[in-house]
Amino acid sequence: MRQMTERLDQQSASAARRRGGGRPLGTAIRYLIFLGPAALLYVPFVLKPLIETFGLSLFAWNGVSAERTFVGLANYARALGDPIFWISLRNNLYWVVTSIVLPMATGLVIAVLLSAVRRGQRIYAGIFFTPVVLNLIIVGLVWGIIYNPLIGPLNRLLRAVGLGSLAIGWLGDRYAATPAIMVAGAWTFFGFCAVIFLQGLRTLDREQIEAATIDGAGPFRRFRKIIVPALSDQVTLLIVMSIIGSFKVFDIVYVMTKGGPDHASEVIATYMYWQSFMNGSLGYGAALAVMLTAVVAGASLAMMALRERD
Amino acid sequence: MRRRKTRHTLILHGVLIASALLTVFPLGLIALMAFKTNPEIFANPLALPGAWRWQQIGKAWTDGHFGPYYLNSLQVAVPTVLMVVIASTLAAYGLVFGRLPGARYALAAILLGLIVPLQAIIVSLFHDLGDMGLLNSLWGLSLAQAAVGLPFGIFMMRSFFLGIPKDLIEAARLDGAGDVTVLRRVVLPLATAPALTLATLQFMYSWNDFLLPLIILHDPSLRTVTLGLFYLQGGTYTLNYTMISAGVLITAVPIMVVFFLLQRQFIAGVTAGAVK
Amino acid sequence: ATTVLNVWDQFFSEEPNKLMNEFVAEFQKAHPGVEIKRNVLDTDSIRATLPAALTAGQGPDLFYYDAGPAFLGPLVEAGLVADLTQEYAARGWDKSLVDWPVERVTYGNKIWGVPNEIEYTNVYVDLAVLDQLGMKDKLVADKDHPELLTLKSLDDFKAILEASKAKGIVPIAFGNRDPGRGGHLFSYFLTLTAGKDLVDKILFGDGRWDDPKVIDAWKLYKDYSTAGYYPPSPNAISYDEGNALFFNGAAATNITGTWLVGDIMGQVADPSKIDFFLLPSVSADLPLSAAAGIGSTFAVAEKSPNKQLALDFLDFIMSKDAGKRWLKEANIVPPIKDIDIKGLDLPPMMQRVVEGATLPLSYNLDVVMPAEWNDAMKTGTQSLLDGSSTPEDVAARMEQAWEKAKAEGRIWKAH
Amino acid sequence: MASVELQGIGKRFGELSVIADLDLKIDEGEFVVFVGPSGCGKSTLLRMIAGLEDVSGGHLRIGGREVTDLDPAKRGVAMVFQSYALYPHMSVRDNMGFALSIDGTPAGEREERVMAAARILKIEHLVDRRPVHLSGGQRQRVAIGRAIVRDPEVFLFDEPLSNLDAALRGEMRMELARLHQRLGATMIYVTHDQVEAMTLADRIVVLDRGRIQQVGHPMDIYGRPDNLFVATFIGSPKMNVLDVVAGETMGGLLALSHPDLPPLALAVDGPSMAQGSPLKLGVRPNDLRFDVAEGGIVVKVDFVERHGDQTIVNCETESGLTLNVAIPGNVDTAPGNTHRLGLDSARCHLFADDGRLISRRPESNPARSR
Amino acid sequence: MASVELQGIGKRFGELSVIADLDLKIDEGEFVVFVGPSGCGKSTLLRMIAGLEDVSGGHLRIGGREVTDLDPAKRGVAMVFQSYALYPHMSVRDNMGFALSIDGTPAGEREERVMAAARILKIEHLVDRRPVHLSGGQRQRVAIGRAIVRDPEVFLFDEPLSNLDAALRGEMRMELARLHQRLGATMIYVTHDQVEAMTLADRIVVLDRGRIQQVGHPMDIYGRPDNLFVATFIGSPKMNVLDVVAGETMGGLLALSHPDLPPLALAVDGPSMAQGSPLKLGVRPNDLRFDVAEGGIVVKVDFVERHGDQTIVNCETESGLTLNVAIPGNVDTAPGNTHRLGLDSARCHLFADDGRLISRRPESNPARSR
Ligand SMILES: Nc1ncnc2c1ncn2[C@@H]1O[C@H](COP(=O)(O)OP(=O)(O)OP(=O)(O)O)[C@@H](O)[C@H]1O
Ligand SMILES: Nc1ncnc2c1ncn2[C@@H]1O[C@H](COP(=O)(O)OP(=O)(O)OP(=O)(O)O)[C@@H](O)[C@H]1O
Ligand SMILES: [Mg+2]
Ligand SMILES: [Mg+2]
Repeated sequence: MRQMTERLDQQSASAARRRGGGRPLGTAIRYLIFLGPAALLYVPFVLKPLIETFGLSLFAWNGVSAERTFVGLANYARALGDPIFWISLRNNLYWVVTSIVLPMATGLVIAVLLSAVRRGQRIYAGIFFTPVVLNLIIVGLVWGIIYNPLIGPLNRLLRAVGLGSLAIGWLGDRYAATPAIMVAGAWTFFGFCAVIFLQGLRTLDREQIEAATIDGAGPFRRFRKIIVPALSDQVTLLIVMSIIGSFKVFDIVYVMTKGGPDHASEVIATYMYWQSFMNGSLGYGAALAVMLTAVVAGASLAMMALRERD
Repeated sequence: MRRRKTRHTLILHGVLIASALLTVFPLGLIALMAFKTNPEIFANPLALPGAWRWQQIGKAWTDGHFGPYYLNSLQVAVPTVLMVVIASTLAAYGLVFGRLPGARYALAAILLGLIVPLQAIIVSLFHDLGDMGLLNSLWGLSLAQAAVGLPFGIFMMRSFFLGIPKDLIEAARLDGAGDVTVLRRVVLPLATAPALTLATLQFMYSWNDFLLPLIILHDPSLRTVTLGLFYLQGGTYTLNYTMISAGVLITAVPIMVVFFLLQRQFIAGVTAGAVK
Repeated sequence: ATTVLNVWDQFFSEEPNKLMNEFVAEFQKAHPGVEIKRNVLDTDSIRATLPAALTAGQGPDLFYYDAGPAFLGPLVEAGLVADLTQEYAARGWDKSLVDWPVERVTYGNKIWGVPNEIEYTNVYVDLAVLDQLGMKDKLVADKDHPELLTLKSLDDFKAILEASKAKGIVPIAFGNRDPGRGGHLFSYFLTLTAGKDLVDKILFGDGRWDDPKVIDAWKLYKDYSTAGYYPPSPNAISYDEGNALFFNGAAATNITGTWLVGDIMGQVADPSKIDFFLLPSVSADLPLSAAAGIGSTFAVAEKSPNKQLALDFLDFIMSKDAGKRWLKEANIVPPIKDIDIKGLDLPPMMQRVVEGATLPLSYNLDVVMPAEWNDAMKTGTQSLLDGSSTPEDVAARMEQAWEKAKAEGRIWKAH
Repeated sequence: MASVELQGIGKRFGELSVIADLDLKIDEGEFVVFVGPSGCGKSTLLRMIAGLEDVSGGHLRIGGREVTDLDPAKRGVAMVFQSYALYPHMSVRDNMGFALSIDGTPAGEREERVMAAARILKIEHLVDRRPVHLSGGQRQRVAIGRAIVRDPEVFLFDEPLSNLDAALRGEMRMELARLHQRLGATMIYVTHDQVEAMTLADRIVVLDRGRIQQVGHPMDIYGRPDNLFVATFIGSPKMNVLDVVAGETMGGLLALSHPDLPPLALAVDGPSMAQGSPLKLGVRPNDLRFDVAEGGIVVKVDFVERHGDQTIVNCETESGLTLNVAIPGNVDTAPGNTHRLGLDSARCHLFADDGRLISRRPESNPARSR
Repeated sequence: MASVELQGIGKRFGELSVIADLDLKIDEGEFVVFVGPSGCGKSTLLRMIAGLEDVSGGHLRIGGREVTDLDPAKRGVAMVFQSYALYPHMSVRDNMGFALSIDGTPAGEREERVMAAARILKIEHLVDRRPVHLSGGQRQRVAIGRAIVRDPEVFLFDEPLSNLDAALRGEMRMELARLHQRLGATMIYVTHDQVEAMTLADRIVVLDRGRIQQVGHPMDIYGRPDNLFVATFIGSPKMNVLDVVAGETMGGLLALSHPDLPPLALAVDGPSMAQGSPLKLGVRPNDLRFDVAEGGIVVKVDFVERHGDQTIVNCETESGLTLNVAIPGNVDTAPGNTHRLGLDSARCHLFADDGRLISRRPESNPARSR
């Protein structure tokens, strides 16, 4: 192919003069036309900063002073000995697990229910999808109110049903804060999962379900043994998205707890932000950023590799 | 048998309606609060407002400067959407049909962008924007947002293009179509649905974006709606639930309207682009 | 051609914001061809953006930023802030401004900023609630400062808190989701247990943060929690929500700072029922005091092409006349000497604030301390509340952070 | 093994009546094939028997037991789907054992029965693979194996071979026939492939628009179609149909006239025909003799299709009527050549204008064998 | 109309050599069909001619002009794809006119040529529809129309009918043949359907693993296969193959022995055979005579497939050898019956152990026509 395109390049100059439509473009020109605009955006605004971030991670720098001290991998070593880094990483892992389980399970159930109704499917889907389109500030505010220990409906409800002992200060409790944020996070993601699953269910081979019916499988078993496995494409997609999203999670934590109390709900992105902007340790923040990127890349690649293998 | 089916349907709808209510409950709560007074909220956040105080929305609108902020948001979102849709489509076409040697590496570089957290590059990005004189400008914000949104756009359009049969492109080649013609007359007409979805998604992202505007825009007259909402809540030392709730409504309603209008294509596109 | 002067400040509350706008308008009128562009940011946002903006050469000419070694300090060291020492003499600020606030913006014998606001911690009290509790008579005038209210002893405070707790009213409206707020309480309690001298000794001498008196301050903070004087789960309540409790009559007292006066005037339905007092120290030999600071300071960018213009503007808003307006219109006490408040018709609470500013005030610590110390203190305020740390732990962590910062030279050295 | 009895079965989808009042009795161990054009209701009928579609009216009995409202799993039927409907995430072994694992058959017995079925189908070596790793024919075998394992009383097949290529289809066809011989189970089979219908069925049920057109032994259906629909639907190439006009009836012989045909008289049964009434004369391409010495129909070759083992000659009469002739082996001709086609009255089928067969007197009936 | 010449054509995909050093000359106006098992390289070859795949070695000439490195659009070829590859967003008219609109043909002329092609294919009434609103057969016609409009010198077809059902496939097959007669263009056609190959081709090219096995007229390929691969690949049901052992050669007659066969001697050509060397004897199912009175091969019927117009009897010899016999019409037999099969030595094919045809003396060659 390469050989051919090169030959075409030589011809294209004269061909270009002759007619408009059908001339093949040279490789360089094709690169320019197709990837040029993307590169114009991507290289200066994503790739270059990314490389600079890596460079930055090798320095100690407070973000303002003129000179930066080269420290090699010291920032990385520092992370390994930093308990908050480990708390953050652990929280990220919680996020990975929870956001795979919670919104996906809810979304799957909803999708299965939706696929069974004839009328109003789109309206329901629209409603379940609404939280997906809201920005995280709104989500933070709305759930801040729900979790509010003073006026929040959650604690009111708990007290009303006699579970007053469970009415805690959700976002201020070092154990409850992260789960509480995750529930809010799930609220913004389950609708997406539901829609993806619903689409998968639509293309599901109806005969497979019927075969299982004849084989004697009841609704529950059909769901567990046939439907869920049949959605494996959707499941892997959502898992990859959840993994990436869970490691990158920032806004929702930032607007709900800023990583508190006592760094208990910190995730790497918020901790990195805090180190870079509030604590003036930009080199360290950059090292955290690089490590985060590496972890996300590793996890996604592993997941995709698993998917390929199957 | 027939009767059993009707009962099934009823239960099904019951469950779905309950879940739907639960889903919108938080938003409903906020909507109610926008009409209440602060003491009413403290008394019982769940109760209906004593009166429907529409003027509170108006006050939030003017005090929060949402008028100009809407314009700013549009001024950012529209170019962002255009840039992302155009650049993603071209790039995805190039990657799938462009016979580009080494396209694998370009793709890998783009996928990297998909997994890099924005926070990871924001410090360097900020300095680079400064060097280019793009700080404190809506254009700068547009460019940054477009660049950040681009990897997903390329990924999504690429997934779609991968689903276009190769035969179709080859038929066009045999018909004498060059790259530009194939793109313009064969691929693009087919790509309108995913492109529309991408546009919607990108619009939402741009409209809802918080971190980039926060960092890039310094002049208050340049604030976007989301930033406006943030300053409405974070800007005072006292919590005015009424104002904030009204602000939430003001910010959320348009995006929800856009979503509901485009829902059909949008959801179809989300799934088409995603599962590949 | 117009000269644009970019100003970044943090006056987002309604009244100060309005006043700033008035100043801007008036200044522009007096200086044709000058346009002042304000950028009003909240604290976190300005911390996130200003340093980078200044380094990138995209920053403001004049900015209002936290004074303190963690904030203004690095900017000074990086040469991004203009040295104003000469200007103090030239413009007479050395005479017209109160000394201790200026000291807070002094690094290495050079002055880098112009403080704008004196703030200190105090206890707001809902008189209506106090009346209801039958505790109004606990408030007494201070013997040296008859204009100021205080209590006979901390036990009286406890009595008030107990009484309100018994009535089901929140004794102290306190939200510590933003942990800096607990830091204010700590700074205040430290003033009560240790006094300014000990703090000075730690900051500038050989004192230590694990001093028993520091631990006592933490114990006080913790005791109030154990006794149930704070609302349930303060870590879950934002500062704003805590204030809202107090504003809406759901709490008896609110320990915070004078910066809240403006909001009280604006938000509380009947502001006249709110008053404030200062807590007595634990031992009688310590004077009546509070933890004070200047919050943020104005500073001029070294790279600004319009330094003099910026200073002219500062001169304009720091004049005695302007000072009166800060007081009257924005409920802010400027560090300007000898403002004649008679005839200003200030509300009684504001008059007390001005009076209190003349006390021998101690430090509101978070703004004068390095970042890691702040982190140790702030996380300490949260972990003490949920019992995961003891006062001793927190004190030890603060000392550790302090020693590290000291070794790296990242502490405030005025002289 | 069980009989299947349909009595007055009807099916409506909303307003649309797809099947109306259909009666059919299938004996124990019989292999019955439903054929008919697309959309005629074959699948619907099969799915009603399986219980996947509820009946709108009538009664359904399997092995004498009323099953009209019974759960699909309890009817003792197994179904093989066109798409195979294998569970993609399970191994072949698990696919085949799924039904048993549901009804709680112990693992040991399950394994035994699965392997027994695998042996019958010669797929023992494949049991640990996933369906994606199987070829089309192997998948088909697994699908059948899944049915066998359940040891059902009735097997249902919905176009089970239509996704396979021609060669494999032929092979699987033979295997299915052997399987039926071996298991002796009742089998109901839907197809639109005639060869399958002809070669597999004990009886063929020809359906059109939800109605049974004819039920019978394949060779009877082929040789004695009850009406024009069945006549033209079964047989490939299609039966040639000529519009003829009834002449006089003399001595049981009805004279028929057609411009291109030499005079022709058929021995018909039943009431005599009104003279001049239009009739349809059907004759299969392989029942026309090619190149008769004299008489016959004079045609010009339009087109020749040589299949190697037989040759289809597409000819045209002078009046423009198209006739297909099928001749075994290879034939020396080319487009444009002229030939005479011989018409054997014994091999002709006569239909009334509305398509009903006009029955012929036995002696002159098209023979079932040559 | 143009000739197509392949000279030393090779194709590698990375390490994998798919086609090696292939020579073929296709004359102007010829209809050539490539057949062969899946994966043998048919599509690759076609796509190389089209220019969609570049050749790894060799030369390609169309109409005498070297096109090896020429742009697909400039080769004067048009291709019809298996998937039709219609532009879904264009009307039939625009689909067909797309190539013309690209090369700048004026709208008037474009419309004329599109409508002319539509008339040829009888789809004039469909020109304003979108492809989704067409049936499979109609889509196929549009795809062909799109090729016709371009008035190419060479038509290329890659399994164009494989997505259609059997009946439609037959119909389209006939239409393609007519089209070829009418346009007289060179056509190269890929299929794995034998009937298509046999009925359409002027010459068939049989490919296996990237090599040409035989090129020739369909009836020659059927009647005189060059090797065992071609012999068994072409013809359905498959040719029966028996392992025989060479005996003495006497007077040009080679004796062959097989336990189940009566003594047999074939007139062979060329050098004499080593006695005892293993050979393959091929005989087509329809070349075996059923029920000869005496002699012949004694077989027991295993299985009978009745297709109506012919009957395939699957039999077994005593030694367990399976033989298929195809008999026109219907035959009276049933599994278990015993018959004698007649073997006509003139209709036998003899192959060496490696599959090469052992040529026979002309007089005894299997005849091209009966
Ligand atoms: N769920 C349904 N709702 C409405 N109509 C239906 C439904 N299922 C089938 N039909 C209609 O019933 C008729 C018979 O359908 P069925 O699937 O039984 O045909 P078929 O004979 O199997 O055809 P094919 O050979 O194409 O599979 C068709 O007209 C079809 O459109
Ligand atoms: N792009 C490619 N890369 C690598 N191998 C290929 C490619 N295209 C085809 N092949 C291989 O080349 C061989 C010939 O493929 P080709 O498509 O020509 O077969 P075919 O004869 O058309 O088969 P079929 O009848 O299945 O269409 C196959 O083994 C195939 O796997
Ligand atoms: Mg069907
Ligand atoms: Mg192919």
